[in-house]
Amino acid sequence: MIENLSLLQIAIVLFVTGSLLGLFSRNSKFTRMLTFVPTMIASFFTVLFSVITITGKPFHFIIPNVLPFINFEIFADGIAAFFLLVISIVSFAVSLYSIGYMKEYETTKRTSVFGFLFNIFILSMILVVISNNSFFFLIFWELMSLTSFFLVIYDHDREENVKSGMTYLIMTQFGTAFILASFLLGYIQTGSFSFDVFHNSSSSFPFLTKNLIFLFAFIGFGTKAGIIPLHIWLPKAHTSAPSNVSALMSAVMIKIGIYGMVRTIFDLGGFGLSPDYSWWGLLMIVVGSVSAIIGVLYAVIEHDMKRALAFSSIENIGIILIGLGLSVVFASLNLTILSALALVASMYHTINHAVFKGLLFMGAGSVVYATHTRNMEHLGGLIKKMPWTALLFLIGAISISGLPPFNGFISEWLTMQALLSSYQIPSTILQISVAFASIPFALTIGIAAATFVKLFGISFLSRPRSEHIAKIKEVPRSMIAGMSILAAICILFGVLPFLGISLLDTAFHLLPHPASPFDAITLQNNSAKSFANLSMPVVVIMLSSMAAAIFGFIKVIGGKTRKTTFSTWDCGFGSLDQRMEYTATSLSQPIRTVFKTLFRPHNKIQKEFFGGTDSYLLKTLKVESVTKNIFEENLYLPIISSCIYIFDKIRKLQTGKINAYLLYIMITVVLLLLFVRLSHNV
Amino acid sequence: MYSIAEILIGVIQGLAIILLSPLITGIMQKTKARTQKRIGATILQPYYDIIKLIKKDEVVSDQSSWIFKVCPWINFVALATAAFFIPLFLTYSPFGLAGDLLLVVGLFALARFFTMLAGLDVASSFGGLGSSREMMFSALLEPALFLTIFIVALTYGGTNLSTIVAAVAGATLLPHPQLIFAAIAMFIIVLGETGRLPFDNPATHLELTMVHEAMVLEYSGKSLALIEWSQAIKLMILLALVVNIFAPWGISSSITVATLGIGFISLVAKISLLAVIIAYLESTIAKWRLFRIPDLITIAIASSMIGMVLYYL
Amino acid sequence: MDSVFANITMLLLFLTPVASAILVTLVRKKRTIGIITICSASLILVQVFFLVSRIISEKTVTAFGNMFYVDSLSAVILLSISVVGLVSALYSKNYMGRQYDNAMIDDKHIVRYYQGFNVFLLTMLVVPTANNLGIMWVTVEATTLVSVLLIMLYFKENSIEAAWKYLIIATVGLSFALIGTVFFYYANTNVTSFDDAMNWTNMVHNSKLLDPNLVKIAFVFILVGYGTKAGLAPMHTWLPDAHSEAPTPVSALLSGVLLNCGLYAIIRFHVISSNTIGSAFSSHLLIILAVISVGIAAASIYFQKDMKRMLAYSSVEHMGLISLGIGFGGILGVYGAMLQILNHAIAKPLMFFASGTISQKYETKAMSKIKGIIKIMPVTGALFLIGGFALVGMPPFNVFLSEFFILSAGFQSGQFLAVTLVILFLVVTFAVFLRHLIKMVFGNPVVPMKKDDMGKLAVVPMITLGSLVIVLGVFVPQQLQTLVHNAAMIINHGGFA
Amino acid sequence: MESIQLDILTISGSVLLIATFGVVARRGFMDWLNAYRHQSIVLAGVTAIIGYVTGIWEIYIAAVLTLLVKSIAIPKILTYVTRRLDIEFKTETNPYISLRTSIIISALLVALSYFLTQQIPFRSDQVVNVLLPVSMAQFFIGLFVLVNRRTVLSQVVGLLIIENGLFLFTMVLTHGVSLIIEIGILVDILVGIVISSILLFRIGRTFDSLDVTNLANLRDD
Repeated sequence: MIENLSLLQIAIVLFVTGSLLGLFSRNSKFTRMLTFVPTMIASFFTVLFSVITITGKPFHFIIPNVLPFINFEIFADGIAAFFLLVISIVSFAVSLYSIGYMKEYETTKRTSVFGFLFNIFILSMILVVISNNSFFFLIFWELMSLTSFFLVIYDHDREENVKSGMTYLIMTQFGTAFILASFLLGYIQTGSFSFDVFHNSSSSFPFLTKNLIFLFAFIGFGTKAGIIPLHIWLPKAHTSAPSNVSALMSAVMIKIGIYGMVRTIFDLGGFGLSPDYSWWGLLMIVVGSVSAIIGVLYAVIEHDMKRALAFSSIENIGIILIGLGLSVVFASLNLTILSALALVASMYHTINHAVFKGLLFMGAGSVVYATHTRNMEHLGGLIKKMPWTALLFLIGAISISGLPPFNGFISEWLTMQALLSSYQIPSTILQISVAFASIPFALTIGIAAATFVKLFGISFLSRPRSEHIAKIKEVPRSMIAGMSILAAICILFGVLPFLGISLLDTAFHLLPHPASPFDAITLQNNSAKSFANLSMPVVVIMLSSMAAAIFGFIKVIGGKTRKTTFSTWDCGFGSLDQRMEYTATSLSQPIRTVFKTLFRPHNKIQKEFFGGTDSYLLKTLKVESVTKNIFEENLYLPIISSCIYIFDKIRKLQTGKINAYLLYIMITVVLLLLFVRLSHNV
Repeated sequence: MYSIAEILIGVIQGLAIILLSPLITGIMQKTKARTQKRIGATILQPYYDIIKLIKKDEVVSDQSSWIFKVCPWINFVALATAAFFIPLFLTYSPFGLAGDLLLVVGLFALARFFTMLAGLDVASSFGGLGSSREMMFSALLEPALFLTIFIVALTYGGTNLSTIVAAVAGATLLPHPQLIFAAIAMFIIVLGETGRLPFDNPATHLELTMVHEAMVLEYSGKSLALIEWSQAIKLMILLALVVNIFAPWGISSSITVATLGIGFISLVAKISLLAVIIAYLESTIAKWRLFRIPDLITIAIASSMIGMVLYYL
Repeated sequence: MDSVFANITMLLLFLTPVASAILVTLVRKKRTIGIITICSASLILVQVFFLVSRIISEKTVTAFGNMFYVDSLSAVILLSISVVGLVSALYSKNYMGRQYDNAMIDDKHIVRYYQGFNVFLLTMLVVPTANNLGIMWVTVEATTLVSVLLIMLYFKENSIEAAWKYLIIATVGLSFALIGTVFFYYANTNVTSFDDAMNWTNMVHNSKLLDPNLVKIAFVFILVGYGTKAGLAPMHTWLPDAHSEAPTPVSALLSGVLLNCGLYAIIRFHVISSNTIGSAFSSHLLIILAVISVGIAAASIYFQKDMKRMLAYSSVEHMGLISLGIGFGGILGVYGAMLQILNHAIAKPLMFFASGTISQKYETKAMSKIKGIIKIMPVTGALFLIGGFALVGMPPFNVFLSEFFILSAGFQSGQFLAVTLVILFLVVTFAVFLRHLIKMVFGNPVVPMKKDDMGKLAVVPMITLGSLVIVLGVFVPQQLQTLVHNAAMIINHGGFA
Repeated sequence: MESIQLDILTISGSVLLIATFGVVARRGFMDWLNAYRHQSIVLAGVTAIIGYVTGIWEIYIAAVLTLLVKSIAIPKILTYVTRRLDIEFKTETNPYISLRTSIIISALLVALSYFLTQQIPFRSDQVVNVLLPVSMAQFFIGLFVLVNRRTVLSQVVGLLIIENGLFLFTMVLTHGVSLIIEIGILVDILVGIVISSILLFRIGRTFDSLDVTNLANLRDD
């Protein structure tokens, strides 16, 4: 307990140190070291803290009456500690990465401000997770939003960055309003701002209140998590932010939205409610499915690397939500084991997504660092110039596509199994509704793989698509190191899933967990037969022995052969060049066509002729394929324009004529007097 | 736990798929030749091809990277490993403890992932074209396959292949109408997954129609051999799955020489029959236009959905 | 505190600005009069601190018989007046000096400005200390007159227009307030002697006996009357004009303090009316006007072109929020409202100062022409942002704390419609306000400019306020907690804590 | 109270109202000022009567002050300030609502005042009963004049009427007990008029017109 507190204190002090050192050091070579090394150490201490908390007792700490009516309370149980672990692992890797990455900005910007915000951002995320009081939760929550907002617009010379920052800030505030409403509903039931009190007395809340609290929390936290249709800030913000910030935001910050939901559900006793509450889970499954499928569909047509990754984050949040929703549904129907399975699936995916999305954003950052562009149409052939980045990015891509033997596969496998287990649900309607979630889920996994084929294939493989790529270099070692940490975890959590699962079982106090690495993850069906098994270590051994066998076989049969290098088959037309390559847009064209209802693609064609307009000789032909963002156009724009319409009507009140102003006063007073006079009962 | 004999049979089953798979391809090629009024090569021709290719020198594109080089190996390793999870003539496989049907699908996807990357790696527009189309197919086929698995798993209590096949062997199809729809879907998926007509023409090298061939156009020598072989394995795995899930007649559920023998023979017969049917079908229809293919896959998905509803009702 | 001592204290408090005004008139030297005013303002601050510490320990102080009466509620207002007074005086030195250098005003007007400034402070100091409601009305009216003179200091077209509108509307409004006051007085004369019937303490004492119908009518007049002065919609129309056209330090005083004086008067009568007819009547009226204010402010900010005008609308919003807190009632709501008074009095002047400096640097108040502040004036820009975020209720800044309390109180009081609307409006305000703010602060300046924060004296008051904004967001000192708590108790428990 | 006093009060009340209507019904500034002057004289008289009725000597002071300030000082100031103004600035040529309708509305406002004040329970105080509605009516009509008129001068007059109504109202209800306050109010009014005269002067100079509709630069639409 005591050493725990001091670990946390050390971490907090280090974060603050890092931020201040950053702020007050001049723009020198050491700034990056001074800012990010304390962050790394602090993150390391936080890892220790969370591991100790997960394995040991919950951690509780109060400073009373900092503010009127409000105590400063910290509480870290397994759940919080688990999320803390996610945060700190990723922030460790990202800070290491940032040491190299921030060199990019050194010539144009004050990196010291960046370091300050960066540290405060991570610190606020940590404090959000362990706050045990709605007021301080909101404080840190908004501090997190605020610092991340500033980080998003760090490169504010470009107007579109500022714009996306604004969208982010407004949406996040929209979410906060709902969170606030949810907390305050809890407050009127309990008369306290402390989560402990919520937790302990939630069972006596009225039905309606409970549902409203959940709904508001879901909308509020969902906005942060980027559920559709509240996601519009996410692609914009993640694209505009420096890549290390995008990594943190996408890997960690949106998970805090998930944390908020988990926490709310736990506090409302959501994993043990009556079937009346199963609509919570259904809602989450529906929203999750929609987010997953639409997110990934937008990701696959995107040719901006970071935007594609951002949309993929929406998709993964959707998958996490499907798992979480299933867990709630199962729990409400008293299927405890299945509920635990689904919860593990969802939380496993949470940590997995944190790891590989962090890795991928850092990879994208490395690409930007080296090439100064995010547009895949200008990239290509990077694997030869940046072999390490390419390898690490590939690991991330495979993991996120849910392919064995990496970590993404495990969590998607678990989620799929949870979906399959829906046959145990006693109600048919519920069964079918849950089971139908498997369709978008399956579609999502399929398209996700395609997305990352495209991302990796177009950016790293084949021929460079623009000239200046020829001169690029591999990124600095600290960046490679930062990415390697997460890549290692991707492999580790894929090959040895028992690590992650036992971590989750301990953190969430679930059923006993596999003891040794070779024990399979086993699920049993109704008749106690094996429903499904998965033992990744065995699979990996099989894969490697198969590899050895076939290698030997080929060597033995084939003997010694020669390898000749020659140019790619060009159908005899002469040398190929980069203009003949497949582009990112053309690669996804079939998918775009298949899902044209969603994308509404249309091609803009600009022709230029030799000698006037109606000549036959084409000089240039430019085809641009434009897709629409249906949410922005059909949901947000109408809302905004109707708001502006109302504003326009209201500003007419301020006519500038004093007569009108006096008239308002006169009308007000007469109305109020008449009201009093008429309501007067003699 | 399983006995040594069982483990041995498990290994044999896996090896059987790997080794017999070129034969199935050969049978199909022969059937196609016959229906086209040609004599055609011997059904052992794929074996000759593979061995010949392995011995040949390789030409590698100067644009390619290591992705291009490892792709055939990964393809083979993933698909060959997948083969070990499939119960072939015994209703269960001891490897069922390590992985299930979803893992098999995952390994397929891994292989395909790398194939698509390899297609992009060589910087020709053929490769890109192939990958692009394959992206669309895989994106749509994957859910169809998952849904079919879903129905099967629901019907027979799990995604563990051994459980499924064991349950299938002991049951009749009649009480499970959903399986008929699953079978329809599965058949379409097999065609799509293995790149058969009307999805893709394995025999063509016309740029307009190629899908899989376009991706692997640059391969030669032992890389090509591995690619061809792993394609054959994939076909065999899928056929074996169809046969064992939807027509389990004759499969052995105990380890006796007699039952195993019957199981083996009936399996080979059934798979060959299926292969002949597919090949015959291929000869009678033309390749569909690319954007009509999603309609076909939609039929598969719809069929699985009907099956799923039927299961719950 | 014995009465002689109390008399002296109060007398000194009022004499300080008077003396300063006289000195300014006598000295007439541009540089010296600024310093004189700063000295007097700091002296006032010290005295107020002293008085407040007495209030914390003794709850109330009365002086000159019953004419002056200071309790915790008055102390909160006094605190805001003196703090804003001092920082405005500090800022004036730099700001007016620069205006002089830019030939915006001449020596004569600077003297007039400082005279006005001191008298303005005096009138505002009397408002919360007066026990006699008639005197309170007279001084509130006096603040109008003085501030009209300050607003029309430049004699530009716009400032004359603003001053005219302000004068007419505020005078008309205050005549309503007088009617209300007299009604209250009349109701009170029915139950007590004529002599101290005008005193608030007496009125509260008798409040249970007053005639309910009379009190209802009277409160309507009070609400509309002092509401005009406090900038509650739909009587707020003068406010954007006056606040945007006044010299910046005066804008800060008008927005940060003078509006509070108006609200203070309403609160005093609210207490009486709650005692007489229960709090529902006045609370509901307050809530209605408050919601309209917040809504109109939210809608109006979107189309603003002038920086200070936008800030003025934000004042309308905040006055709405404060009244909302009072209206929602409960310990949390009233506490939140009291805290909001202080928080707004800190954040709003910060914004006005920053905008003043910025418009001097960019030589315009038009927001469309201001870009990239953070590059040209890093310190001012950062403080401008902090103030802006505080004003829209972003944690961890101080306004959030009070808004949190107010909204909690709304939930607790069960006024769900009002609370939902207000939350909606707050989100809208957040969006539209920050949209303007961020466009100004970030990006690249339209014309290249030298990097310059316009002198230490301009920055010091802002940094003071900025650090208060941050500190009060997460930590409220114990004394302040006690004071605000006592003030809230006064409102909640019928006048006497 | 003797009935004769009451009669006088009633009559004065109607005179006050008539004077108020005089402002509503006329177009010229000097007419308004005259009406105002007469009204103020009557007001001072009423004040004196109240003083006599209640027997409180301070009220006489208030009456004298009213006479001095309202019927002499303020008209003088305003005449002085406006002496050089063109005649078109001094006439209200184009109010929002025509004079005839204005009169009707003013009559309605009088009715409204009576309606509103009915509710108030008064001690059997005839002075209040008679004069309170009058003062309220004056107040509302003054406000109406402010709302309706376009020239700066008529707004000043509107303000003056309001002040008169207010004065009467205060006098009636408080019986002038707090002399300090009365004086404070008077001083406030006086200063207010002075300031508005300065402003008036400035507006004339800056805008070349006394039409308040020109004062509409500061607006949002």
